Parts: sequence; C-alpha cells; structure tokens
Amino acid sequence: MSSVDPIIWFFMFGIFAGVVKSELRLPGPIYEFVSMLLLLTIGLKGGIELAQRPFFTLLPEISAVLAAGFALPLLAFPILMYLGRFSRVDSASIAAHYGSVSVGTFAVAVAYMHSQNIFYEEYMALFVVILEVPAILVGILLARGVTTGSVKWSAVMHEVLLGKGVMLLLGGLAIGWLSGPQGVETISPLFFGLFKGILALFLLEMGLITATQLGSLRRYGLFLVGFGIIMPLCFAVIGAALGAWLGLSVGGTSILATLFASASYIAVPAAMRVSVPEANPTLSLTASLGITFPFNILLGIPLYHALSTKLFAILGGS
Amino acid sequence: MSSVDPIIWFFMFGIFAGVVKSELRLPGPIYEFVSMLLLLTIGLKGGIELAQRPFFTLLPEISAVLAAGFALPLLAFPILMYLGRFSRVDSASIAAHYGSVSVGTFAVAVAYMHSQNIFYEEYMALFVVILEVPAILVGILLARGVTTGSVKWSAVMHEVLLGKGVMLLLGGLAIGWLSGPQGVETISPLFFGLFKGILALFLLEMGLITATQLGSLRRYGLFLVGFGIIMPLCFAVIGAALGAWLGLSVGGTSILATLFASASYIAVPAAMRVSVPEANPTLSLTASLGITFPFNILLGIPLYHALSTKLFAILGGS
Amino acid sequence: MSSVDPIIWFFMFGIFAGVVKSELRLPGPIYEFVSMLLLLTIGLKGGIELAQRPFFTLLPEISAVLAAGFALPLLAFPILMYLGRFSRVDSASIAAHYGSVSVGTFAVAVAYMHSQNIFYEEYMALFVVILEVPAILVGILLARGVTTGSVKWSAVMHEVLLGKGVMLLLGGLAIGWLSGPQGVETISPLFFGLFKGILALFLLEMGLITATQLGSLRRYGLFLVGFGIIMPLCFAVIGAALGAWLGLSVGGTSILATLFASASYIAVPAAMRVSVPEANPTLSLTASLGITFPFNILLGIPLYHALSTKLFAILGGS
Amino acid sequence: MTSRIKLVTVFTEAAIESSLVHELDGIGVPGYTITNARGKGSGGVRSGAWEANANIRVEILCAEALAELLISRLQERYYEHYSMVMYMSDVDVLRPEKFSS
Amino acid sequence: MTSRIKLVTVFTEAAIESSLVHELDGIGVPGYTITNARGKGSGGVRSGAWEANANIRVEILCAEALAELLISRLQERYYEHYSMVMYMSDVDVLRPEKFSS
Amino acid sequence: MTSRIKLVTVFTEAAIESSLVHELDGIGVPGYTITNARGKGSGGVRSGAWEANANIRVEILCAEALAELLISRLQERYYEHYSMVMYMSDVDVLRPEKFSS
Ligand SMILES: Nc1ncnc2c1ncn2[C@@H]1O[C@H](COP(=O)(O)O)[C@@H](O)[C@H]1O
Ligand SMILES: Nc1ncnc2c1ncn2[C@@H]1O[C@H](COP(=O)(O)O)[C@@H](O)[C@H]1O
Ligand SMILES: Nc1ncnc2c1ncn2[C@@H]1O[C@H](COP(=O)(O)O)[C@@H](O)[C@H]1O
Ligand code: NA
Ligand code: NA
Ligand code: NA
Repeated sequence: MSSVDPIIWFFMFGIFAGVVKSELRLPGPIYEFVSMLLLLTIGLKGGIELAQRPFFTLLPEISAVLAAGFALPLLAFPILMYLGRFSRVDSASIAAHYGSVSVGTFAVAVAYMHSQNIFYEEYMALFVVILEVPAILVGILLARGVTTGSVKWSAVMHEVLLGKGVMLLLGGLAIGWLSGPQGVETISPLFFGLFKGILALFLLEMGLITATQLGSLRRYGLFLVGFGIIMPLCFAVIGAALGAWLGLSVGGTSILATLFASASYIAVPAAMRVSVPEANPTLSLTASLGITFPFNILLGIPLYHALSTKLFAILGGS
Repeated sequence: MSSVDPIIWFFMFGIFAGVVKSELRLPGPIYEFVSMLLLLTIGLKGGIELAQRPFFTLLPEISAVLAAGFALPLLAFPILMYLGRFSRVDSASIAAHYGSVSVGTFAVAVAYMHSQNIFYEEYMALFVVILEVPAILVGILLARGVTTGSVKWSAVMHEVLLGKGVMLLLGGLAIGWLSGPQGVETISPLFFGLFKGILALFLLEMGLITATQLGSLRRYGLFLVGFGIIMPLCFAVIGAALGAWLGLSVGGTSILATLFASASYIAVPAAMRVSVPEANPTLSLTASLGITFPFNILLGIPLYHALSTKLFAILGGS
Repeated sequence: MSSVDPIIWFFMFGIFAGVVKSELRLPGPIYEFVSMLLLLTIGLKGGIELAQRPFFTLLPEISAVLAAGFALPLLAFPILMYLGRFSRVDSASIAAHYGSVSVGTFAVAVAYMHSQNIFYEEYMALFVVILEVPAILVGILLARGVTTGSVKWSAVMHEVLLGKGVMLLLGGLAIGWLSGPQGVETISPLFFGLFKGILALFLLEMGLITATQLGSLRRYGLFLVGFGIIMPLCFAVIGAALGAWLGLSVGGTSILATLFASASYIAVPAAMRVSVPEANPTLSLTASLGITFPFNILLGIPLYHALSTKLFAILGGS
Repeated sequence: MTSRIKLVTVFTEAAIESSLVHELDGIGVPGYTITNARGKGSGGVRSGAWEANANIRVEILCAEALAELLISRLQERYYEHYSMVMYMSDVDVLRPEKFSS
Repeated sequence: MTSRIKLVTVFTEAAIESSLVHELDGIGVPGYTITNARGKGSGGVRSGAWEANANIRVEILCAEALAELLISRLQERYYEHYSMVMYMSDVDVLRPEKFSS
Repeated sequence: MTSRIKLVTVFTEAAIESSLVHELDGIGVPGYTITNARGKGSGGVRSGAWEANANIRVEILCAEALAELLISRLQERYYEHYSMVMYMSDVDVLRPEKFSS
C-alpha cells in the first residue's frame, strides 16, 4: 500500500469524484497553468541535461526515435482499419494519437523512476518533443492519401509546431540548455520543488476528465478497450527493444517504452480537429484518455519497467 | 505587535482594501484554487495522522462530535426564532450555518497553534468533515418539518456530500491515510511548504469579501451582530467542555472550541440555496461572513485558547 | 552565455513565441495572480527593511524621490510635444508613462542585483510606490491645463491610489513592516522562495505581450523608437546622480537609475484611459511595452549598473 | 432558407446551474448555451466575486410552444425564490428541424 | 402574458466598466448583466490577453424611453474616445413592470 | 437616429476559433465579439472543462447581404464536421455605416 505513489492516489481520487458526479473541478485556467508548469519543467530538465553533453553524441538516438515516430502510426493504422473496421479517417486519427506521446504519462514515469531511485537519462524530455510531431503528419497523410492537394500543410505545421505543448517543451529545453544546472537554481523552487505537487493536481484533474470519458466506453465497445490496452503493450515492447539497442540504461529504456506506449490527448486531438475534421474526436479521446492513460498510469509503467529489467537480464546488460 | 501572525494582517489588509472600495480582487479561479489547496492540505494532514493510529480508538470522539453536530443547530434555532423573531426558514438556515463549521477558521486556528508551538491532535481535520454535514440536514428538517415529502433528499445529499469542500477534505484524508508521512514527502513542498502563504492569500480575499458584507450589517440591525458574537462564544464553551471531557490536549480542545464557534459560509449556503430557497441568503451570510468569521479570526481563536487553558487549569488536566 | 539570468531567457522565449504567432498564452487569471504575487513580494521586502530602521531617517530620500516623480514628466513633455510633434494630450500621456515606473523592471533589477551578489537598499520598494503616483497627476494637469474644472480629481485619485498595483505594494509594505523579518518566515516559501520562478512566468507573458506591440512600432515610426531608448538613458543618468547624491550604495543607485528609466504599462495606462481618454493608448503602450521595457530588461539594467559603478569610481564613493 | 424560431435568454444565479440544466433536460429542449456573467437587478449587485453571488446567462433556441412551456416552468419553479430574469425574442435559424425536436 | 420592451447591448473596453456602471446607475436603469468578451472592430483586435485590451459585453433590459436616453447618453460620453458598439432590439419579458421603473 | 441591420450569433467549438476568425476576416466583416461558453446540443454536452470540449459564442453585426454570405460560408465550411449553431436577428444600431463597410 505504502509503495503506491500519492500522485496515483490523486488520479484515482479524481476518477472516483468524477464517477460519483461530484462538482469537483480544477478551474480551467488552473488546469492550463498546471499543464504549462509541467511542460516547462520537463523541458528545463531535458535542457539542463543536454547542456552537459555534446549534442552530436545524441544524434543516433534522435534519428532512431524520430524514425520510430513515423513508423508507429503506420503499424496501428491497418489494425484499426481492417481489424477494427473503423473508417479510413478515424483509423488515421486514432493511429496518430497512439503514434504520438502523452506528456502527462511521461511525467508520471519520471516521478516513478525518482521514487524508486532508478537512474534514467534526463535528456529523454527531448524525445517527447521528437515523438510528438511525426505521428500527426503521418496521420494526416493516412487520412488524405499522399497525393492530396487539399491539406493546408502550413496551417498544419503551424498548429503542430506552434501549439502550446511543443512550444513550452522546446522553450524549456532551450532555456535549460542555455542556463545550465547552476543557472536555473534560483527558479528551481517553483519548477522543480513543486513538480510532484503540481503533477498531483494535474492527475486529479486528469482523473476527473477520464471519468467523463468512461461513459463513452460502452458506446464504442470492446474493440476500442482491447486496442487501448494491447496496442500500448506492443509499442512498449518495441520501445524497450529500441532502448536496449540504443544502449540506454534500464530506467531510460523503461521511459522510452512508456513513451511509445502512451497516446496523445492534447496536441494530436487539436491538430486532427483542424486537419481531419471528419474524424470523430470522441472515438480517439475515449481510447487515449479513457483507457490508455489510466492503464499506463496505474499498471503500465511498473510493467514496462519490469519488462525492461527482464530484457536487460536476458541481454546481460546493466 | 510582532506577535500578530502576518496572515491576520493579510485579512485586515483585505478588509481595508474592500472598505475603501479598491479594485483589488483575487481572480475567481485563483480564489478557487487557493481554497482547494487549503482543503486538500488540511485533509492530507488529518489523513497522515490517522495513518499512525488505529481507527477504532477514535470512535468515541467521532461519535461525540457527530452528536454535537446534530445538537448545535437545535440550540441556535429557538434563539433565532423566538428571540430574533426571524421567520422559521431563516432561523433554520442561520442555525444550519452556525451548527456547521468554517474551514478557513479551522486553518487559521491550526496556524495559530503552530506559531505558538502548541501541540494539538492533527487528526482534527476529520472533525471538520464530520461537523460539516449534520447541521445541514437538521437545518432542512427545521425548515420543512419532519413529515416533509417535498424535500428531495437525494439531491440534498448529493449537494452536501459531493460538494467541492467535503470531497476535497475526504480526498485529502484518504490520500494522506493511504500514503502515510513518508509517502507524501515529495508533494509536501506544494501542500505543506506553501500552506501559510496560500492561507495568507485566502485571508486577503476573505477580507475583501467580508468588507462587502459589512454594508448589509446596518440593514439587519443589532440582533444579528449580537448573535454573530454571542452564539460562537456559547458554542466555544460547549466545544471546550467536550474537548476536555474527551481527553484532548489543550491545543486540540482550543481547536474543537474554534470549530464549534465557527460558522459555515461555503457548504451550507450552497446547500440551503438549493434546499431551502425561501430563506434569505444575505441574512445568514452577513452573520457568518460579516461578523462571526472576522470575530473568530481576530479575537476568537486566542480567546478560545485562553478559555481552554483556564479550563484545563481548573480541571487539573495538562 | 551562462551569465544571462534564465528569467531573461523566459522573456526572450516569450518574444519569440509571440513573433512566430504561437498559441502560447498565460491564462488571464494566472497572469493577474503572478503580477499580484510580485507586487506583494516587493512590498513585503520593502516593509521588512523599513521595520529595521527609524522611518524619519528616510525622509530626505523620500522627499527627493517624490520631487523627482513630479519633475520627470515635465522633462519628457516638451520633448514629445515639440520634437515629437505629438498632440498635447498624447505628449502628456506618454510623459506620464515615462515619469512613472514599471514594477516588472524593478523586479528584474532586484533579481539582477541578487544574482550578481550586489548589495542594495531593500527599502527601495517604497520608491516604487512613491514614483508611481505623481507622474499621473502631472500628466493629467499637462493634458488639461492647470485651470481645468473638468477633471474629476476624486475619481482620478481613486483610480490611482486604489488601483491594484499601488494597493498591493502598500499592503505588502504595511504587512512586512508590521510583521518584521521573523514574522514573515512562515509565508516566505510562497512569497520569497518562488519569487524568481514567478518572475520568470511573468516575463514569459511580458515577452508575449511585447511581441504583440512590435507590430505597432512600424506605424509610429522612428521618433517613438528613439524616444523609447534615449529618454530612459537620460532619466537613468538623473537617477544615478540622485542616488549617489543621496548616499545610496552602488546597487541602490543602479536600481534608482533603473526606476527612473522604466516606464509604466499598468497603472498609468489605466489612469490615463479614464482621465485623458482623448490620448491614444496604443502610442504610449507601444513605446513603454514595445521598446522601453525590453530595452531595460535586456540592456538597460547592466548598463545602469555600469553607469553607477563608474559614477562611484569618479566620486570616490564606495 | 432560414426559419423563425424563439430564443429564450435567462439571467440567474450560478448556484442553480445544475438544477436548471436538469430542468431543461426534463422539458426536452434541443440544446442550450451558458456563459458566466455578473450584474445587478432588483436583488442588488451580483458581482461574481465568489460563487454565491455569481450569475450565469443561459440561451435556449427552440420552437415557440416549447419556449412558452419553458418560461412558465421556470417562472413557477424559480421566480419566487431566486434571482432570475428572462426574455424571449424571435430569431432566424438554419435547419429549423434541429430546434423543434 | 409577456410584454415587449427594449434590450440594449453594449460592447466596450473593460477599462471603463466601473465608470459605465456608475453611469447606468445614474440614469436609473432597472438592472444590467455583464460578461467578459474579446473582439475586433474599427479599433483593431482586442484580444483580451491583458486588461488594457479586454472587452466587456453589457446588456440592459428597459423601457423604450430609457433605452433612448441610455443610448444618447453613452454616445455622448463614450463614443468619441472609447471603443464602443451598441445595438438595440425588441424582446418579450414577463413582469414588464420590473423593467419600467 | 438608429438603423436596422443584422446580428449573426454563432455557437461553436473553441478549437476552431482561430480558423473562424480567419474566415471572418476573409469575408470582410466589420467586426466581431467573442465570449467563452459551454452548452449542449445534438453533439452532446460540451462542458468547457477542458479545451477540447469548450465552446465559444461569436456575434457579428453586419449588413444583410454580408450576413447571408457569412451564414452560407460558415455552413459550407463547418456545419458538416463541427459542432456549430447559428442564428440571425434584426437589431438597431447607431452609425449604420460602421457596419456596412
Ligand atoms: N434590467 C435588466 N437588464 C439586464 N439584466 C438584468 C436586469 N435586471 C436583472 N438583470 C440580471 O438578472 C439578475 C437577477 O436579477 P434580479 O432577480 O432582478 O435581482 C441580475 O443580477 C442581472 O444579471
Ligand atoms: N461588427 C461588429 N460585430 C460585433 N462586434 C463588434 C463589431 N464591431 C465592433 N464590435 C465589438 O466592439 C468592440 C469595439 O469596437 P470598435 O469601437 O469598432 O473598435 C470590438 O472590440 C468588438 O468586440
Ligand atoms: N437549441 C439550442 N439552444 C442554444 N444553444 C444550442 C442549441 N443547440 C446547440 N446549442 C449550442 O451549440 C453547440 C453545438 O451544438 P451542436 O452542434 O448541436 O452539438 C452546443 O454545445 C450549444 O452550446
Ligand atoms: Na505512443
Ligand atoms: Na459551528
Ligand atoms: Na520612469
């Protein structure tokens, strides 16, 4: 019991309050603020880490992760379209959600590693940014076909790259990188000292939002539930394999697996709403928020860690 | 001078700014956020304390406090109706406000004990929850009569138990209890480190709100002012006696006296508005916010502490 | 590179995000909250400092700074009217902005002194309040003429003295003064511990706002740009001279120079909008927010520090 | 192309939002839109500073018969004890069938 | 059951809210409702990002004569120097006496 | 003194605010006013709890011809795939030339 991180209890408290239809709500501006702080903090942490190593040493990892970002939605798409019998646009949209990543899940994974005293490569925040974007582009192409003239790519790139999430992650990365570990010391009480508390509030609200999605679950049936659990597991295996292959630590490998397993519920829905409006947003949000997010938070992360540990044991890595 | 806690100055600054009609205002979402943090923190503190003792040892105290929660509004009601000549529904509504408790007052009492280094039983947060609800039920019964078919009890219980305040207190209690003292360490900078600062901002806004109530005071005359001061004093005596009888420490007794003396201005007004709409909300809010809250904050708490100390001296307790 | 304070990077990140038209925005209530915290903190710091010295020893400095507050807009006015060929009301309004001060700039100057370990007189927060008001009165008189019956002075004084900014600074000062250094310890994690982080968020939003002003720059031409840089430089020289003459430390002198060089963008615009509505608010905001604020933040403060150091070297002061 | 239907606008206390929404659903209105508001009326200033004195502004587009029903229902349930002001106007909508369900 | 009166809607700068409310009270309108807004007009975009460029939206229900007075008064006091747009429409209210005081 | 023009009111998803504003600018409306909203319609409850399900309320005052164009353009571009409800009404404005550009 005492081994469960309190932030997980906040999430479950949120789900409970939502399910019993309590009036509890984080005010809109506060939820936005809390999200912004998380994104900035994650970016800052990554940037500080980057400041301490030559950038080009990371090029192989960056390339591999970037390639995976393009590949993952291509794996999910046929499953959704042929097994799930979703329309082409819905399949493309859901595939984009699962090919991309969830920053909230990443934050919980990081908190998990800290609380278990597991080392991981802090520059992984960089991978959050790298994985956020490609799936969106692939999703749009899958929905529209390659020869599409009707996609306003400049509007899409604007939506994707200049959206709040990517901006804050990149801004944090840049500021952390430019300032280095000593530089950020004076701002660390807000960004690092309060991190877990802020994450707890974020998860409380995520629980409340998750609860509102549960109602739609019944409507969309078993396939979506299965997909929302099995797809992340498969992606986690791919992520763990890639992490091990790239020579990451066990912690870093677990986090990469978590990233692959996570599904976007902020950047991708917004981009899809603008670029592929025919896709039903309830479908993808139900899956990513109603199933995959809670699954990853409650069960996935420890599982992916166990998986990575196992893999390292097999490979004889450390 | 230096013995006044700065949070009290924040309250008085708020009253001053309100009285001179300054444009100062805590933005709505911030006020809500600050309240939520206070409620969660108070709940967490109580829960951590509960985690360290077997629950059943508290059963006698819980029962006694619960009984008092039903009894207090019954004491206030005849005074309001026969001495105060208020209508039946108004008397019932005001009685419910005074039978219930104010979380803000509790927080200030806790801060007072800390700043004076006085020990108290931290699980008293539990009593806040226990005292919040019964007075509402009694108030509705007093307004409607026992044989009322017209009360939608399920709506009432929904409003009361699932309102923000009770939810957050209970959620905090549960999380604190499940996590224990070590568990919450990572989230303590936000919830415990900032507590007094957050309380200061809360009191600033409470001062501003109190000032807006002062205008209504003149309209409702002397009886309400007298009631808003004398009723808390009587309830404080009952609370102190009960605390001593239950074997609480001097600090715990002072806080129980403060809880009894405090009047609700959040949960009860909301519940009464829905359940007893004929009652005039200005009347009860003027009394609880315009008189009793400032009285308790500025004079009551030290008084109740002195009272408890005296009582313990008489009883030869420690 | 590492010598640039990270808060400056936050400001530049904000400008960048604004210029590329990202959707990044601090939610309105959060921006207000962050501003309120800064004002309260600055006030508290000043008040604590005041508590440690007899008030009358500051009377000469207060008088001198107050006199300067009346004089500075009178210096700016003819330049704007005769060199800049602005209308009388626009000249008066801009002069009021530059005669008054920017609390954000003051906060950055304070952070600069801290990060460079330079001593300064912390009671300078008092000067922020003192300098905020006179320029507004002078500006209105300049716009209306001395014999004006049409100015509703009571409304003006209400707007000026009871506006959020002055209220919070004065409230903070009073609370800090009444509580003293020990008193505020319990609230210091929120107000002092988070100060730099809060300032970073404030500057992020200021960068975003500054970026929106850059567009207007082209419309108003070169004179305004020149004025927005040269006027602060002149005022900084006056401020440095006054600081040295008053016997302030090098740090205090630098901050006084910065205060003189800074231009208001909150209190004065609000007051001018109400009292001198014919003045074009875009003109003065473009200058103060679009030019002078970034100039002071990025280049001005180190420059004014260098200036003060030089001055002290020449005068043989310490 | 467009067709005339009724727009009912209600100013009332934020405290009864959920009760009011429940009522609307019960009557079977095709939809509603809510915004936060503050204001002043016979019941004095409601500044929105804190929940007990915040207002909401509710708009309901619907057919005339339902609008009449809605108004009389709200009048009966809320007018006596709550701050509430209502007005009705004629507006033109596309797809009128959407609002006459 | 219902009776026709005037609804005056005003879009203007948030900065003059208190001054405007004072004016409304002075004219003796029976009430008003305010919501926060943003927008664009001849004076450019007012994004509401920060106080100096936020808008408010004010609604006043009142008798026709008062509406005329209100409009001419606001026009005279604010039109020249402030961002302000106003429109008037006919609406039906219950209890018309409430709005003709 | 006053003159009759059209008021178009749109309830839609907050997610498309910037796209919609772009469209309005393209059509050449003289101005618009936006407020945050929540609500319910054929697409279910949109509680405004978080960005993906928040609504906005957009008002546009303009001449009749432009109003017709606006309505048909929005209908064509957004009706199929987005939550959107629109209505049009007649209002009286001062300075009608301001809204007929
Ligand atoms: N004449 C009016 N014009 C516009 N809004 C009004 C008017 N009267 C009342 N209201 C709104 O309705 C709410 C309740 O009004 P009342 O029930 O008269 O106190 C007020 O707080 C205002 O928001
Ligand atoms: N044609 C219009 N339709 C709707 N709202 C408008 C219109 N024109 C102006 N507004 C609103 O009125 C405010 C002031 O307009 P203006 O004085 O023209 O700059 C704008 O910021 C908008 O919120
Ligand atoms: N009958 C109605 N009355 C008022 N607002 C409506 C109505 N129907 C829909 N809306 C608003 O328009 C939004 C989108 O509606 P819909 O496209 O029907 O889901 C809803 O979320 C409501 O805010
Ligand atoms: Na993924
Ligand atoms: Na009580
Ligand atoms: Na200045």
